[in-house]
Amino acid sequence: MDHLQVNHVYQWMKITNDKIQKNKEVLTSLDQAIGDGDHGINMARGFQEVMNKLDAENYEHVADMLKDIAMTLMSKVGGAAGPLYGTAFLKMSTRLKEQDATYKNFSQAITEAVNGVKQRGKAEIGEKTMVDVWAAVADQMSKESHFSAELIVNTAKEAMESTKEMMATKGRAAYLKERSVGHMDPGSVSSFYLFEALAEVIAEEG
Amino acid sequence: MDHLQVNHVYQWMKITNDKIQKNKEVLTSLDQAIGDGDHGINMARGFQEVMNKLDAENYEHVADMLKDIAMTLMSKVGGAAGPLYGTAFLKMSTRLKEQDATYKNFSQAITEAVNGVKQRGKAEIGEKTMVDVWAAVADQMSKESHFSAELIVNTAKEAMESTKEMMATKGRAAYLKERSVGHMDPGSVSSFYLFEALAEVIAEEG
Amino acid sequence: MKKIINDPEHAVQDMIKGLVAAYPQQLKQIKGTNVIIRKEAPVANKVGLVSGGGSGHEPAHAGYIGNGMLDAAVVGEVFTSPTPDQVLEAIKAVDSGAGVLLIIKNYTGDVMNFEMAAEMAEAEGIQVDKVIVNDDVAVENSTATTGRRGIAGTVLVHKIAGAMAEQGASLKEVKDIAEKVIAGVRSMGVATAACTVPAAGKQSFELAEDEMEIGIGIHGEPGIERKKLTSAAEIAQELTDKVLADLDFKDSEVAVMINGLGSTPEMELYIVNQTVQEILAEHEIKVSHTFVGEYMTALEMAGCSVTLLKVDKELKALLDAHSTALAFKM
Amino acid sequence: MKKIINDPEHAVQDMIKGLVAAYPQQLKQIKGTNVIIRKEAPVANKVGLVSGGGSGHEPAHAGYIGNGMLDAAVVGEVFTSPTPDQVLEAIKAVDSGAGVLLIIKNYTGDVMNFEMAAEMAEAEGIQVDKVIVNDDVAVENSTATTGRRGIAGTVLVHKIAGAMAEQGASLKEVKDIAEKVIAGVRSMGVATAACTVPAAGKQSFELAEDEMEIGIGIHGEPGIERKKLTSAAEIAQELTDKVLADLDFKDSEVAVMINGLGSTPEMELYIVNQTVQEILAEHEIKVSHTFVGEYMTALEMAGCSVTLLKVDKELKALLDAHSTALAFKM
Ligand SMILES: Nc1ncnc2c1ncn2[C@@H]1O[C@H](COP(=O)(O)OP(=O)(O)O)[C@@H](O)[C@H]1O
Ligand SMILES: Nc1ncnc2c1ncn2[C@@H]1O[C@H](COP(=O)(O)OP(=O)(O)O)[C@@H](O)[C@H]1O
Ligand SMILES: [Mg+2]
Ligand SMILES: [Mg+2]
Ligand SMILES: [Mg+2]
Ligand SMILES: [Mg+2]
Repeated sequence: MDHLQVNHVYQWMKITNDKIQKNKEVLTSLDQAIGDGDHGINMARGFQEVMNKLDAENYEHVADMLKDIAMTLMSKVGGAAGPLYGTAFLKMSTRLKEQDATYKNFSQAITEAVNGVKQRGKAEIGEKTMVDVWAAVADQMSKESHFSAELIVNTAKEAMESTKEMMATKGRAAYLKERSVGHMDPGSVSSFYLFEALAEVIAEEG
Repeated sequence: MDHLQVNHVYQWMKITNDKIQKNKEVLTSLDQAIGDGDHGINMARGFQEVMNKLDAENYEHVADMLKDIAMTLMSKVGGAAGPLYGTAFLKMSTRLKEQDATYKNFSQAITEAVNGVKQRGKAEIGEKTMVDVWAAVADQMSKESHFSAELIVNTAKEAMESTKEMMATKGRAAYLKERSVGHMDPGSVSSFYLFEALAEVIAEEG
Repeated sequence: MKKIINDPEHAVQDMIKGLVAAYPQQLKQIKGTNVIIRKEAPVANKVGLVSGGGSGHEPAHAGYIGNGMLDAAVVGEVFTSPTPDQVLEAIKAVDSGAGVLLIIKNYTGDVMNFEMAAEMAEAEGIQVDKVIVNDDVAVENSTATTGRRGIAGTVLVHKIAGAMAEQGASLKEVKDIAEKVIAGVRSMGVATAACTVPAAGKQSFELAEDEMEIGIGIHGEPGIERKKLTSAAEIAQELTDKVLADLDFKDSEVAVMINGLGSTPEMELYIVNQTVQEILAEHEIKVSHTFVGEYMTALEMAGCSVTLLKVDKELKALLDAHSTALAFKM
Repeated sequence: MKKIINDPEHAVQDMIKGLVAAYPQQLKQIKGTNVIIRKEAPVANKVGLVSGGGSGHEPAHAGYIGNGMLDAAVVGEVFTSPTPDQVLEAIKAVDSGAGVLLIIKNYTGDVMNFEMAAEMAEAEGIQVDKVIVNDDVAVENSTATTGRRGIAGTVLVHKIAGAMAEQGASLKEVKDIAEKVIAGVRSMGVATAACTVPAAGKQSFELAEDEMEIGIGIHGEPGIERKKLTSAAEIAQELTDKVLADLDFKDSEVAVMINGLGSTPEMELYIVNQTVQEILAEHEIKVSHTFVGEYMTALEMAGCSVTLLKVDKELKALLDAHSTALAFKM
């Protein structure tokens, strides 16, 4: 695969949604441990709405699709995850506006997404948030020159798992301080599903 | 024993109180099954206050003692049991006013108590209330001519147990209708303790 | 049992202290009693209104003391009617000479204790009358039995009789309006979890994870039927149907009260209200007032009750009248 | 999970319908949104006040809509901040041209969503400002972290800013008074039992029969310390001490709020209040107002919070000002 097309993004979202619906309870339990227990519910609602939107529309450009995904997440997820995921996709859309989603462009779009999320959430790497997964993937992708399913999924997985031993200083888990250690960050886990889904699309295309 | 004296009544109340304190939870559970679960608490509070009162005063006449017992129960028990037990003792006191508590007088006092309770609670025999125990004892006593521990305790016990298969039509248990069947009436059980205590006083005296 | 209390034996007294400490401008405790009265009682030339009963129903009954509602609340032990001497203290404290009305819920204990107090007060030359509230359609009203219980509908009796008394009505007039409310008010409740009386230390009854108790009272006593838990809409339908079947509300206007029993979130009460309003609309019954909240609780019992009151112009005006009662400000 | 609901997915929408059906004279839902506004909004020449957040905190926030308090409440999913488009609808609906103040509780989600809405509203030419309430002393306020959370103290911000706005103050004045309240208000809570988010279907956390969670939030998130359950007096002492340690209340007058989290009976809240008042008296801190009840809940969580607000003449008068809000009538 040398660039992401509309049908790839559609598949990406479809697989992500499937994973999130299937793991709704996992995300909820993780958020109950260190947050307020709504992350699974919020993400499941939001990505279902994304699929409803994508199924109802026809897209020519990846950027348009990403923008609708962003707006849907922004207006349907709520909580902390809504604006953050929304911002991520909005930044990707902006970067890919009137561009093909070549590896380079897409990789830069992910980097833009990370910057957007960091800015919106005022969080840095190592604070036990979804930033940890997104930043790791962005960093890894920026070092490569072609889509690699394996690299993406491994990087995301490792980053997700690394949040387990971190102490949260941002988001709701921050109130728990030391007690947040020992549980993976729910937003990092949902972000992992997203990148795992991306990797599956890439793998499928070969 | 040919008549009840002040020290007998004191012992009667003391043993009753001991039994009630010991069986507070039994009464509470019975009242939870078909009422609101406070009978044990109410009776335990009331009879403790009776003992406090009796220990603080000196009595020459049984009637004065019974009156103080009545007033204490009336002002400390509350609920349905308070006015009913209070009325019972008040009627006994009135009947024994300026009289010795000979068997005959005492037996008539119990009958007066039953009438008072029936009137106050507008209840008849067979409605699954304490009336069932009091009326059975009064009836039995009126047929005899001397104090018999055994007869009193057996009559009270049988009457108490008979309430198990009755359907309540008075008091809180009446709301349960058929569902009240199968549980003994709490007020009948506390009344049984009272008569059991009386029997013990009689037996002790020989 | 998990309670934020000190000693179960003193829970009621601690509560009273904390209550009066919170609202010293409005409430006063009669020293040495469990009677709470309106700060300015007795109010000159006004009929005094006394209610009360066991505690554990908060905000009932002290929350209804205020200008336009009650003058005194007699607080018994948890779920236990207060004793006659306490009720008598309340009567004496609120009587301005215009007489006193006792608002009693129909339970053997309450009726007996309040009636004995009334007799004592009359012996002291105070004019006393009483009304007995029996709005609970879950239990039958037959002469052979104790009759229906008084539950949440009692609050509407407080409100309307209180407004009438505040306007300077006579004891007879206040009693008559209270009787009018009692004649037109019906309620029915459901519980999804029981409560624990502090001194008892264990739950009044047990419900399985998928069960509810229909026709529940407000003292942790069992209801009339145990069933599988259904949806809010089905519950609302069942309760409302029972209420509508008991009295002819056809073509009348009604006031609605959705009362939470203790631990049911307000969210759920509003969800129930949604269906109740739909049902009333279907029956072409116009709603003049709706009150959703915790008005007559049973400690931390979970569940709710639905109350309907037939209202006319007179009752609507009295419902709307000014009230400073903590739990029923209008 | 035992809930009186229909479908967990529609619980919030059902609630809103039931709420607006109950109080149609006072409240209005903006069609197609989860925004509830004051019936007469926008009020001419008045600064509009918008609050909100996740639902499950009832009576917050719609219960604070009314003359003298809020103009709009934006209702999110249970414990989930509402989205920017919803907040924007609220801003637009209440702006009379005098500007709009957003009252936000300090949670990442709320702050982000409300701020995004503010940016959008400004882009549409509406004057918008915001305050962020962070009264919970259980969590630290440091620049490296998210800072303290907003809990029950928020209600006092609504009340005082609402009274100020009703008097015709400018957006800056309303914001300044809100900031003054925020600077002087501190809270701390405890839970004895967790709650269950309807769509999650299981309890947020589990506490043993003899445990409590100190420093609890209002979203079923765990607190800061798990302990053996103590007496009401000890709990009151612990919470009040923490609040007093965080801010200098010495020689000031304070308003007190004892807030129930959902299923704790009012009886227990008053018992807690008793000790809180004693502690304040010991510290020679005079109490101007006390509010005991359910003001900011977490569904059926059991527990309570203690809030103290430093008040002066200005704040006392604003606290006393008329309010028609359902859950804060004055
Ligand atoms: N300031 C932040 N920056 C980046 N990510 C954050 C921030 N705060 C929270 N998150 C992410 O959001 C997730 C929680 O999302 P969610 O549960 O949906 O929202 P809420 O915390 O409002 O309930 C966290 O697990 C974390 O990954
Ligand atoms: N009308 C009545 N007549 C006679 N006894 C009654 C009547 N009502 C109740 N009782 C007795 O009182 C007992 C209940 O007492 P208690 O639990 O203390 O009062 P309450 O029912 O008010 O909670 C019943 O078990 C019954 O024996
Ligand atoms: Mg969350
Ligand atoms: Mg009882
Ligand atoms: Mg009782
Ligand atoms: Mg949340």
